[in-house]
This record gives sequence, C-alpha cells and structure tokens, in this order.
Amino acid sequence: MRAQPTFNNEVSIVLCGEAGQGIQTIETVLTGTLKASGLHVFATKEFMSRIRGGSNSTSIRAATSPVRAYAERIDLCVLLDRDAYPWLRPRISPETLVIGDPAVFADVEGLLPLPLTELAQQVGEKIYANAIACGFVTALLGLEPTALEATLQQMFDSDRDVLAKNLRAARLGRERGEAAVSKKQLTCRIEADAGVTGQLFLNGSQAVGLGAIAGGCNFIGSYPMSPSTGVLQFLASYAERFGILVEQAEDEISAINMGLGSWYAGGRAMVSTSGGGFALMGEGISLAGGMESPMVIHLAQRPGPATGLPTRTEQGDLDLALYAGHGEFPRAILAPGTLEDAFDCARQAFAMADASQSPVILLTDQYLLDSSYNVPQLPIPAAPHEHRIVETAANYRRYALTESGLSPRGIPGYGRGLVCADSDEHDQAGFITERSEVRVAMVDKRLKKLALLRGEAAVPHRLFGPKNHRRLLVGWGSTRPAIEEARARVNDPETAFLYCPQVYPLTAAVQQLLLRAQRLIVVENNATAQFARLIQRETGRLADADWLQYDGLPFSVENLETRLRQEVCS
Amino acid sequence: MRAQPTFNNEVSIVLCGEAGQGIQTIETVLTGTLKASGLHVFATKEFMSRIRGGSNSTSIRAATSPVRAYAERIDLCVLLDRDAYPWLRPRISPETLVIGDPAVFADVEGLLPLPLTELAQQVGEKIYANAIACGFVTALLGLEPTALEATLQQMFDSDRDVLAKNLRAARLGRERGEAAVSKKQLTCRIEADAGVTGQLFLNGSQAVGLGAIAGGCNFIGSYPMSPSTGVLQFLASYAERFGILVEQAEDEISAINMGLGSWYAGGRAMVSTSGGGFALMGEGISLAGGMESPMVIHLAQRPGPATGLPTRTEQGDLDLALYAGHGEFPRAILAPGTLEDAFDCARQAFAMADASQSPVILLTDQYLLDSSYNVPQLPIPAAPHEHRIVETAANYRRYALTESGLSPRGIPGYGRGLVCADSDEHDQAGFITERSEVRVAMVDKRLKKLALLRGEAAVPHRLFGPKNHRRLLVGWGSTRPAIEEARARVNDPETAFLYCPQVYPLTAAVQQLLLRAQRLIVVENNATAQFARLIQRETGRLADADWLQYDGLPFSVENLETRLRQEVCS
Amino acid sequence: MTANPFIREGCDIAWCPGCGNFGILKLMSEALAELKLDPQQTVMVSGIGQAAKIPQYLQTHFFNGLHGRALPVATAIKASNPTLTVIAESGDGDMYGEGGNHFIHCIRRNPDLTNIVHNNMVYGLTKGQASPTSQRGFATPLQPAGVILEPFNPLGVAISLDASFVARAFVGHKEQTRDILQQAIRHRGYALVDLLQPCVTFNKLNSYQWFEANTRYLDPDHDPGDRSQAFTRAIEEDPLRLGVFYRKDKPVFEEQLDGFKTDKRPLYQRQVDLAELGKLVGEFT
Amino acid sequence: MTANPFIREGCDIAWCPGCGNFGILKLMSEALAELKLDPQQTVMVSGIGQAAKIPQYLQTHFFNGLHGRALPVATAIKASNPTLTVIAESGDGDMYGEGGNHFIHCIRRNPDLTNIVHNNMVYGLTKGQASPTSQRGFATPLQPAGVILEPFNPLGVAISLDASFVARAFVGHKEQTRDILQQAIRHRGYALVDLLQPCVTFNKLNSYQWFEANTRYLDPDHDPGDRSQAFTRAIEEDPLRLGVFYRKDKPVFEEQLDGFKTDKRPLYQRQVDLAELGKLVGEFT
Ligand SMILES: Cc1ncc(C[n+]2csc(CCOP(=O)(O)OP(=O)(O)O)c2C)c(N)n1
Ligand SMILES: Cc1ncc(C[n+]2csc(CCOP(=O)(O)OP(=O)(O)O)c2C)c(N)n1
Ligand code: SF4
Ligand code: SF4
Ligand SMILES: [Mg+2]
Ligand SMILES: [Mg+2]
Repeated sequence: MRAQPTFNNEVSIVLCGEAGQGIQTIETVLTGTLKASGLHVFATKEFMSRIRGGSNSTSIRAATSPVRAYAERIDLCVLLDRDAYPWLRPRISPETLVIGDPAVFADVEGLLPLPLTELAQQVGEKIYANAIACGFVTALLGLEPTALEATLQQMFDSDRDVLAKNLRAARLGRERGEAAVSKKQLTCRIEADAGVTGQLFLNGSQAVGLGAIAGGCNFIGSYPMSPSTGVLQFLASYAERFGILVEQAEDEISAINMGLGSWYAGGRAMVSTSGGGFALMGEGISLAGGMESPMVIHLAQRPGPATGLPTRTEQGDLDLALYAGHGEFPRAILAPGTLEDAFDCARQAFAMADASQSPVILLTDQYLLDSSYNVPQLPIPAAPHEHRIVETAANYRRYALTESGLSPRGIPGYGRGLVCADSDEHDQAGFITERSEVRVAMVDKRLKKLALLRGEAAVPHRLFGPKNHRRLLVGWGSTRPAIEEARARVNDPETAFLYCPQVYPLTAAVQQLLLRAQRLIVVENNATAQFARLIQRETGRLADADWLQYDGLPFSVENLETRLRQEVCS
Repeated sequence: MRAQPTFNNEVSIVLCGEAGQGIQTIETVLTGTLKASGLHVFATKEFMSRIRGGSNSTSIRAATSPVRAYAERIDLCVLLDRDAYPWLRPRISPETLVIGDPAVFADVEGLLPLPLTELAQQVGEKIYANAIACGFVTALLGLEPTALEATLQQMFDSDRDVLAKNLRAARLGRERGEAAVSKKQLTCRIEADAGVTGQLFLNGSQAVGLGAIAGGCNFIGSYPMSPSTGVLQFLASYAERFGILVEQAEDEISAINMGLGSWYAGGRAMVSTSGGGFALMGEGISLAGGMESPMVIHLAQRPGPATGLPTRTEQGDLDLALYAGHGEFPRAILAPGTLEDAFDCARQAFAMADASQSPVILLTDQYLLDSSYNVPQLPIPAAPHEHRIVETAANYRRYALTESGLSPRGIPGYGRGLVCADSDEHDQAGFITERSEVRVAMVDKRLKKLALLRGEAAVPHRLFGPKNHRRLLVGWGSTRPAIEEARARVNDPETAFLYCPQVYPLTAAVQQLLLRAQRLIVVENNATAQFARLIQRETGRLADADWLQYDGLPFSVENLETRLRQEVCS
Repeated sequence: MTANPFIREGCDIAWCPGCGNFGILKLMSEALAELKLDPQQTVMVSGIGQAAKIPQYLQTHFFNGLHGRALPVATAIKASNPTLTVIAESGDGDMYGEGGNHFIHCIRRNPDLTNIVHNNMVYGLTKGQASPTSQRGFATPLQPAGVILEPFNPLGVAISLDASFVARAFVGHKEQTRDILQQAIRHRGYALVDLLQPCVTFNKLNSYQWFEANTRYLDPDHDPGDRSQAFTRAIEEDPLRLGVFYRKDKPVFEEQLDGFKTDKRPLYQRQVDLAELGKLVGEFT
Repeated sequence: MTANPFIREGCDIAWCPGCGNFGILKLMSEALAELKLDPQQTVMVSGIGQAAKIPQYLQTHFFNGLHGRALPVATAIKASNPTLTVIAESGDGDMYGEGGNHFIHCIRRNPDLTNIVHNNMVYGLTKGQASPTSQRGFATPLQPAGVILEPFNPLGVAISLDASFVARAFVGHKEQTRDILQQAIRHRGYALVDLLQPCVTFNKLNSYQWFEANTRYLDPDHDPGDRSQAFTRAIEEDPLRLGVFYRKDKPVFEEQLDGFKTDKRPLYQRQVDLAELGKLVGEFT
C-alpha cells in the first residue's frame, strides 16, 4: 500500500460482496453521488449466477473527463465480504487502498480499517453497511457531503425512518473517512466538470429499451434470460406510458412467432433473448426471411456453449446470429459499442427491419447492458419513424415482384385487399407454388434486399485516429470504448481504430478500409475470432492478428493498452 | 419425334402422373426389371408436397455402364396424367418418344399412343395402367418378358388375384410395345452386364439407415419431416432386428435432448431432421458441445427459408450446420455424394462423434435420399465400432483435463464413479464454476478437439481427373455423381474434380489443393455459394467462379457438361 | 342467395378425394358467411400440414406460418389489432404435437380467438405417422408395432386449464358442426373446437364409419358450466362425446394488457410520442 | 446410523438462506437413503433454475441440461439403461413453462421415472418474473400490474392425460412429503410430484405461512383410483389440496419398445451384429 495516496484526474473504486448484500444499492448511491459532484462516472458489475452469497463486484471509475470503459486498476477496494477477496486479488496492486472490516480482514496487509459491522450495529441493521461505505468513500475523495445526502434522499424518500438511518450511516462513514484522509495524507485531485451534473446516467439495457421506443417498438413477447431480461423489463415498466404490448411468452419459440404475428398485423415488435433462447428462434428467423416480415431480435450475449456462464460476458454469438435459420435470406446485424450507439442501433434496427422487410439482429452483451456512465444526450430523432405500411387495393399482392425486391407491405384490415403471407414458397399473391421459375424469382427477390442493408439503410462505421494509418485495429460491439481509450492512451500516429456497429453486411466503405490496411488486428471478446472470420469470408482479407479474450470478462483498457504498446514497439 | 429411334448404350425414361397414381410402383417395378435384365439403373423422383393430385415424375436411366446422376435428356416419356405434361415440357426434345393415352393427349404431336384407360378397363381397374406401362416400356427396350414377370411376382406375391391381373396388364402392354417397335423400327442397343443382377439396389435413405446401423446406432428419437423421415422409418422397421430404440418425439427439441440423454447413458443415438427441425435443435447442439457429448444429427436438406419447398432439393443449410448452436465448440460436417459414401459417412459420423465427444452433422438432401441405383457392395466394416466407454473409478472426473482435450467418457451404472455432466461451465468433476481460469481451460480443452476432426478422424477427400490440373471443380454432397460424369464426358486434361465429403473442418490436404488450384470453380445447389464462402473463411482463397442452381431441382449432367465445355473453351 | 364471400375461386386443392378436409372447408365458409363476417376483417392463421392448408382455400387474410406455431402468431395478431376476427386452424399434429406448449399456454392467456383443430388422428402431410391423438395400437410406418402412447386428450387438458370454450365436433355431422363452429367463433375468448376428420389415405382405422359408430353427443342435460362434469365427459373414450363440453366467460387477454390501458387504438394506428420519450430520457439525469 | 450416502459433502450451495429448496434437498437425500437406493445407480436429471441446481448437491450421477429439457433427457436415459433409477427434478418455470410440451408428452409415454417439480410460483434464478403457476395479480418486474394469466394446473393436466401417479406436496410438511416422495420414486411409471416451495426472495406472496394456510390434505376417503374425483380435487384452488391425487398402473414406455423385444440388455452392453447387417444388406439385391 502506498504511503501517500494521490488520485490525479481519476479514481477507480471497486466494491465487492455477496449477492444480496446490496452492492447494487451502493453502486447506485455512489455513482449518483459522484455524478452529482460533477465527476464523469463509469460503472460496471460482474456477478455470479446466484441470488444470495457468492462474490459480486462493481467497478467504478470517476474522472475529470469522460470514462466509458472497464479498467483493471483499483485505487480503492471496499471489501464487504470475505469470499470476495480472492476474486479481486489479481487486480489489487501495492498502490491499492484496501478497505474492510478489521474484524474480518485481520490478515490483509495494509488494510484501511472500517469497522462496518460495528458501525452498522450502531445504526440498527447490517444493511446500513452500504451507506457507511458510501460515506467513507466520498469522504476519502473529498466530496461535499450534500451530494451523498441528496442521493440518499432521492432513493429512500418513501420511508422516513430508513432514510434517517441511511443518513446517519453515511455520516458515520464520512467521519471515519475524514479521519483516514488526514491520517493517510490522501490527496484527491479530480476536478469537477459542472456540465456533468445535468447529463444523463443510464445503463445499456436502458439505452436499448429507450432506443426501441424511439424506433416505434410497441410489442414485445419474450422469455426471461440473462442478460437480456433488463430490456424486456424496461419496456414492461413503460408499457402503459408508451402503449407497448408486453407479454412473457411460454418459451422463445412462442416469443418470436408472436413478434411475427404482430408485425403482420401492423405492430412493431421486438424480442429480447440470449444465446440459448436465440438458438431456439432460428426457425422463426427463417420464417421472417421467407415471409419477408420485418423483425427485430435483441441478442444479449453471454458465454456459451449451452448454459455456460449466465451472468458473464462474451462476444461468442456472432456466427450464430449470422447464420441462424435454415435456407437463404438477407438479414442485418448491429452491434453497438456505447450507450448512444445502443440507443441508436436499437432505433435503427426497427427502421432497417421495416425498410428491408427482413430480420435485424441487435447484438449486445452482458458487459454493455450492465455498464453505465454519463452521456450528454441520446440521439432522439426529430421525427417519428416512417409509416411504411400501404393501404391495400382490392387486387393487392403481398409479394409483388419489383425492381428492388421490396413489395409494398399491407396489413389485414387496412385497405380492401387480402394479405396472404406464406411460409411455403409462394407466388406474388402469397399462394403455395412449386414452379421452379417462381422459386428462382422469389429467391432473387429476397436476396436483392441485401443491397439495401449494405447500402442506403446501413449504420455507418467510425474511424478513430489517423486517416493515414498503417495499422488498423478493428472492433465491434461493446469493446469500442476500451479500444478507443487504449488507442488514445498509446496515441501511435500509425494506428487507427475502425469500429463497426454494423457487423453484417459489411458496407463498401468498411471493406475498403479493411483491404487497405497494412496490418489488420481484430479485437474480440471470444475464442475463435468470429468477426475476423466474417471479414475473411466477405473480403478474403486475413487478419494479421486476433486479440482475443474468453474468460467471461470484458477487455480492460490496460490489457489493450499493453498489447498495443507491444505491437507498436515490435 | 425421330423417325427411327435408336438407344445406344443408354436410355433415359421418365414417367409422370399425379400423386397417388402409383408412380412409385412403376419406378420399383421398372427399375427392378431393368436391373434383373442386367442393366445399370439410376432412378430419381421429384414430387409435389401433396398426397394426391399434382404432378410427380420419376426419371430412370438404364445403361451398359454405371449411371448415378440425374440427366435432363428424355428418350421415353410416359405420361399418365394430363397435368404432368407442362412440367416436363422443357425436357422434351424432338428426339423424345412421348407415350400416352391418345384419348387424353390428342393434341400432342407425334405421340406414341398407348390406350391406357381402355386397356386398364380390360384388366379391371385404372390402377393396372402401371403394369401396362411397364410392359410397354420393357417391350420397347427389347427386354425379355421374364424379368418383368419375375419382378411383378415378387411384388404382388401376397395376393394371387392382383398378381394375375398385373401379369395380364403387363402382357397387354408388352404386345402394344412389340407392335410399336416393329412399326417404328426402334433399335435398342444397350448391352447387359451380367454382374449387375447380383448387385445391390437401394436409395439414399436406405444407405444412410444401413450406415447408421453399421455405426452402432441403437437409439433414434425424431420428429417426422420431409425428406428426413425415410431414415427414421427405415430404422423403425428394423428396430427389433437390430435392437434399436425408436421413438417419435413430440418435437425436434425433445428429439435431440433424447439423443443426448441416450449417449449419456451409454446409447449411440442419432436424430434425423430437415432444416426447420434442425433450426430448433441449435440449443441442443450447443449442449452437446458444452457437455462434450457425442451426437449424430442427420440433416436432410430441402429448399428454405421457412417451409420452403418441402419435397424438393437444395444444399442451402451448410451455413446453418456450421454455426447452429450458441457459443464456441467443435463439430464436424459430413456430406456424402454417393450411396457408398452415404453408408460410410453415416457409419463414420458415429465413430467421429464418439471419438471426439462432439456433435457430427450428416448433411444430405432430398435428391440424394430419393435417388437409387445399383452398387456392387456397401463398405461394411470388418469389425464393429470401438468400445470407447470407460469403466469409472470411484474418483472419476468427467471433464479431466488431458493433453488432447479428450476426457475418458464414463456412463452411469458402469463403474464406481459418478458421472456428472453439466450444461453450465464446469470444473473437471462436472460442477458449476465461474472461475475465469477454469473457464479458459475448458474452452481450450473443447476447442482442441477440432484437431482430431481435422486430422486423424477425418473422412478423406477424393480427387478425380489429372493430378496436374490447372482448373479445379469443387463439390460436396449429392452433386458428386453429376460433376463426376460431366467431367468425365468433357475429359479436359487440365480439369480435375475435388470432392469433399467432409465439408468441415477442412483437412490440410484439401486446403492445399484449394490453395494450389489456378482456377477454382465451386459447384453448389444453392443461391449464395455457401461452401465457397466456407473455403474463403477457412483459407482466404476466393473461388473464381460459383456454379449455382437453386430452383429446387438437382444439377443435371448436361447442365454441368455445358458449363464445363464453355469454361474449357473460353 | 348471394355468393358466399368466403369462397376462394379457382383453387387447386391439394387434398385427396374423399378427405374430411373438404367438408370442413365447406362448413367453415358457410359458418363464416352466416355469421356475416367480413373477409377483409378475418384472419386465418395456420401451421403446416394438410389441415393447415385450409386458409389457402378461403377468401380471407392469412398467415400460413410454421408447423406448430399458429397460436402465438394468432394471439399476437389479435392483440395487435383487436378489431380483427382471428381463427387459428391446423391439424392435430401441429396443434397438439409440435405446438403443444403453445396450446396449453394460449389457453391460460385466453385471447379472443377460435382454435380449430382438424383431428384426423394421424400425420397426413408427412404420410401417415402417429399423431398425438392416434389410438393405441394404430400401426404406421414409424410405429410398425402400433402406437404405445396414451392418446392426447385435448378436451381434458383444455378443461383442466379452465379454457373458456371447449367443444368437439365431427365433420360428418354438418348441421351440428356448423353450429358448434359458429358458437366458437362468436364466443368471446379462447374457443377450442377439436374437429374429428377422417384421413382416407393414411388412417384406415378412424374412418367415417368409425367416427359415426364411436361418437355420441353430450346428453341434452349436460351443463357446460360444470367443470367436473365436463371433465368426466371429456375422458370418456367409447364413445367419444361431441358437443360443447365447457364454457366460462372470462376476461380476454388483449383487453388486460397495460399497453391498451390508455390507448385503445390498434398498433398500426400508433406513432411513438417523441415528446414523451424526451421526457422519459430526461428522467435519467 | 450410517452416514447418508446421498449427501454430497462440501458443496457451496447457491440458494438463499431460508429458501424452501434446502428443505427439499434434505427430504430428497433422506427419501433416497431410506429407499436404500444406490447412488451409483441413481441419475438426477435437471434443467436450469434454482431448483435445477439440486443435483449438484446430491451424491448421485447427474445430467444438468438445458432449461426446460429434463424430461426428454430422463426418458432417454431410462430407456437406454432401464436398470437405473431416474429422477427428473426442476422448477415450475422449467417444467411447466419452457418444458411444457415435454411435460404433456412425457406423461403420455409413461416412462418409469419420477418427476419432481419445485413449485415456488415464480422464476427464481432470473429474479422474480411470473412462472406458469403464479397466482393472478402477482406483481413482478415483468408483470408490474400483476399476472393476468390463468395459473397452470399441473395436476389437472396430468390427470387429463391419465398420468400414472399424480401428487402434490409442501416442503413445510416433512413427514408427509418424504412419504409422498418415496411413493413417487417407488412407483413404476411416470410419477409427478408438484412440490410447493416458498421462494423467500422473490415471492413474498406465497410464503411458508401462505402455504400453511392455503393447503389441506385430501380427505382420508379420497380414492386415487377415481379419475373424475381426482380431477375435481385438482381444480380446487382454495385450499390447494395435498397428497396423492391419482394413480393407475399402466405399462411403462421403455418396456414396450421394439428395441427391447428380443434383446433386454441396456444399450451400453450392445454391439452391432455385423453378420446380421450383412444379411440385411444382401436383401437389397
Ligand atoms: C419444424 C417442423 N417439423 C416437422 C415438419 C414436418 N411436418 C409438416 S406437416 C407435419 C404433420 C402434419 O400433421 P397434422 O398437423 O396432424 O396435419 P395433417 O396433415 O394430418 O392434416 C409434419 C410433421 C415441419 N414442417 N416443421
Ligand atoms: C432457453 C432458455 N431460456 C431462458 C433461460 C433463463 N432461465 C434460466 S432459469 C429460468 C427460470 C427458472 O424458473 P424455475 O424453473 O421456476 O426455477 P426457480 O429458479 O424458480 O427454482 C430461466 C427463465 C435459459 N437458461 N434458457
Ligand atoms: S392425406 Fe389424409 S388428411 Fe391429407 S388430404 Fe389425404 S385424406 Fe386428407
Ligand atoms: S431466489 Fe427464491 S427459489 Fe431461488 S434460492 Fe432464493 S429463495 Fe430459493
Ligand atoms: Mg393430422
Ligand atoms: Mg420457480
């Protein structure tokens, strides 16, 4: 442990304990307080697949400028439980201030003691250890007590007694903290940014949910599955306010078929699921392809195969998303990397699905969904989504052949025509046929629509760093902020970062960048370099290196920074 | 119509009519008769997804030397029904002898009249038109009447009256045929091969079923789905004789989970399904991957997406087979092209699944399954499959880490250990864990097994034509015989044909051949060149041309011959 | 008499001559016409199978989806636009086999739709394997020694789940069946009609004659409000009872959804309220 | 007393303190030990959920498979090696929700296995959404205005399908429940135990007290051979009845399979008869 701890511009705090101990409450209180104090805040959690016990932790970064990625470094480590310690061990350095109850952690060298049990007893119950810890930490950081108090006030405003006890606990913690500061000569130099306090603070699930609403989502039938349930529950909680029909399906097969039924009848439906549930939806996705129904599928990745690690993170389902469903038909896959992207990709998924009459898969992961930070604003569109449904004429044909492959989409009960949608190969009117020339025409019609998804309707890439790069890091989905930050830290004049929120189909612009790069490095949170393979499949361009991680945890900024420094030096 | 029809070395016969009219009976009788007469015989059918009516046809080739592929040319076209005619129109040339009832086909120019209705009435019932047609055709071909009579005898030996009527009908047909021969001066010069009569004659479903038995299959839980049902029903009909447990599952999800339960308990299970059903099995396949359970999945392809064309053919599910199931784990995909291959790949699928403790997908299609021809013998192994199950010791650990990634596989009730199989990420003993280092070790363990599937355990490729080729045609699955025949017909000294019964993982030898080829042409019965993409994904080698067909029908030899001639000339 | 607007002209019907499906098709078009429904407001939802082809031959909207999946689709269609009349119609394999999970949970939901199941006790389209309702001992290419499973009892299961309308009919009885179909379609809530239908090609056991001989209507004093009695009748096997076994008025699914609490419009008439969304986003400060 | 061979030592049990699952775990290990079963011959099959973790804590073989899929796995294990005792145990969401189709068809098959369902009327592992057995009005993060679906009635459905053993128990009653579990395990054929279990974390409605107050054993004169009576008891909601509702001896699935007709050995002891295969191939000339 360092003698005179100093936090310059940034501090990284980790709190850990058992499930059920209230780590989530601490995270909410602490991030709220930090943000209210004018600091940029990032928080992410990792937790076990159990409701009580085990070891969970939340990692919080607070800084002078925006922070949006997971970092390994720990400045302050608050241990609420014995079991948690070994899990965090690898991240604890000599610089880390380890805080814990001296009665429990007598053996931890250099412990900054905080007698949580004793103090909590003073307040009344064990659960107040949370507020004590918050008071202690905010004091260490030299924050004004008012921010914490206001946050607690907001959180516990329904119960006066509980609030009073929390405030008291916070004060007890703060007093200990202040004492520790003076004793340790701790200095905290993280300047506040007044703009932060008015900004938004939300997590990935909320961003996806808000984006879906922005995209006009008004139907979701889904089956709970971590880590996708947050989005489902988010929409459920705003069902009345935004007129969204929400139903817990009996299984994922029902869920996607409900979604297709809703689109058919004029709804804008989405399903939210994870790998195992998505695997069950393959036939339904193929139905969307064959029936030319729009469909939005939120696939929240977690490590597989099978049940795998239900509460952890991975980018292991890209291949699955790419080929799920039998037969041949177009689709698009969007993989947002930031909260703004998550919002926007969710919104765009609806627009693309509607425009192309095809399934669009929104590919996120546990890390993105369970991470939160402040963002200035979300890209709320100026006008609501286009109204693409046509009023049908009496001779309406659902699958009329056109130049673009798209047939005007009618729905039952709006117009004088009949809307005949068929899962078998069909003619233009929607009736079963086995004529080979019609078959060929319909295959061509369907496949043509890929051009729209690759072109006009596509979500554009972003390039960070020098245009004239020699080395190109490529990333997709939730790795974006960590790669961005690592690249910025190293700041090599020859290295750029290409971020692809649309992982399929690849746009011409992305393909060009990939083919032009002299050294191509693909960064992925999986074991088999799935995006690198996709690139190879689409462009023939082999990646020169794959930077992979598949232990259930996200890339840390430090990990990527180290790799990049090695790469740049070599 | 030609004036003096001559059949040299080969004749191509097509019979068509409604479903329910007995086309299947004619096919059986005629192919039996042709083979009994010492001719090499190939037959394939195309039929509509209905039980009665519509238009179905069977295409038969009979020749002096082996015939194993679909040809477009028709020498004799027997029309049993009005509706069938337009469907066959494109295949009828001026050389084709069109045979039909003059009362029905008054408008067909140059019809070789056969008053089927009238003659059948003489015998007693409409259904005898079939035997009449057989008598007529065999007479045209100048075959001895005994062969047909013997075939009928075998087929109707349970009912004397029906047999007598069939024999009478055959004679009536023969008389008309003989008259026609002398009138038309028809010459048939197809020499018999005495060896043929003793050979086997079977179809693809039977070859797969027999191969499964050879592989030790003793459990199949499946749900009916065209064109996969034949294999299921084949095994059901030999359930008692070979001690196979057969159950019609309530759905495909149940089917694959039953299969995994059976392997766990010491069975050797397979499921048989088609695209839509396979899509539902993705989660189960992932479970096989995660639990390291052997599993054999027969995926009988038909055109998708969705319900598509249930009774037609396509190679459209390779991508799906490759990536079905969430998360990352090894698998193998075998796609046989001939009946011998079908038998052998089915057998090998069990051996590979068992050896690698991984899912193996046997990829066939309607065309392969519904085609039949004579083969000298099937490659029945000399010894039964290896017994790979270990007797467990008390401290048995199902997922013990080893050099190869393979852990000795125990089963419950055999030995003193407990067999703990888990769908969550697990430790060596099979218990749930979330420790990242164990996770990484288990991912590595599982992925290591791919080496076995790519190496030792792999099914080798075949190269036809010159070793020193410049141009390489590549094919997989059921296209093999058509490509082989087309290549042999053109016989270009610079063109070879690489046939890959193991489509994934690609062996080193196949990769080398692909990379060495100067001009690479991939032939596939689909619209998006899935195998070409797989090659690109695995080797980076872009195909120079994709020869595709996706109208629900197989490639004809003529189609490929024409393309190859153009290719060779250009 | 005016022409029946539900008859689709010029269809090439893919069923076998003599199949019970023809009778059902006729009864359905008559029942719909007599109820004076509007084809433009009627949606047929089906799965895959011989029975599931029926929407192709009726002049209505249709969603001819995946094998076994008609009910979730139908539920969502009805919820998304409650002004439509929605009929989910398929075979016994489709509804009770592949679709069994949707069957039980759809009943629990009680959407206002009619569920008609062509029960021919066999898989027709795939050529004669056992269906969940096949009788014990029925031999097929896949069950060469005969079916060994207990036949699925759709009526008993539906009554167990307190379905709001449960009936069995036989296509051979035109008047009664048309009447039952009309009652079911008119019924507000989930209505099941298990419709016995001979498959003349693959089910030689359960023929027209067999159904005639082995069915009998519920007694006139049968009380469809008595759940236990309905159940007792539903488990009778010899003869199989025909008629309306059970009915109970219950709130329907779609009306209870939060998304309809303040806004009653069908979904296609809605637009996202961006101002409200802006407000919501603002709540995340 | 000798140590219970079914207790797995040194487990880190992932359940919440006070959870009803602990009681079930204890009762199960006792029931198995008292029946003098052999851990080496006992296989537990489960899906995913809190309940589904139980095999991890019992000293037996286990197959801890996919959410909802325990029954097909268990059926195949039993068929592949009929000498094993097979228990399929999972939660209400797993067995009646995701696995609903297997539930109904497994009953029709009647394999000789025990199906124990921890019915806590909630989805525990995924943090408190409604399960198929949740009561109307039960509010959750996903059903904020309360459940609107009819609760699934597992007993009624099982009795409709003529399940060979149907019981309900409550973990709070140790003696009776251990007895019911033992009866179920001993029973030859499919045996369902719907086992009421409080989830102290996510189901504040159906607590220990609630179950105590809202359950009552079947009357002593209840005749488990009377299907209609069993059904009438099964649809009673207030109170929920406990005990063995129905039993009927029927042939078990695995014994009727053609594959066991001549060869009685478990599959792992079999080898393909290549000579016979050669003969069969020869028949294709
Ligand atoms: C996922 C899936 N599995 C299997 C099939 C094949 N299939 C089509 S129809 C059918 C059974 C039809 O039986 P039923 O529903 O009783 O209808 P019927 O033909 O008897 O009217 C099956 C198994 C399919 N289309 N999709
Ligand atoms: C295919 C699939 N869908 C969803 C899930 C997520 N999931 C895991 S357990 C569970 C519900 C558990 O509820 P229950 O079976 O009642 O068990 P409990 O936790 O209440 O004991 C769900 C939805 C999953 N693992 N797999
Ligand atoms: S197969 Fe059976 S159900 Fe299908 S059309 Fe023919 S008779 Fe009717
Ligand atoms: S969440 Fe509920 S069911 Fe799960 S362990 Fe906790 S109390 Fe038990
Ligand atoms: Mg049927
Ligand atoms: Mg539960």
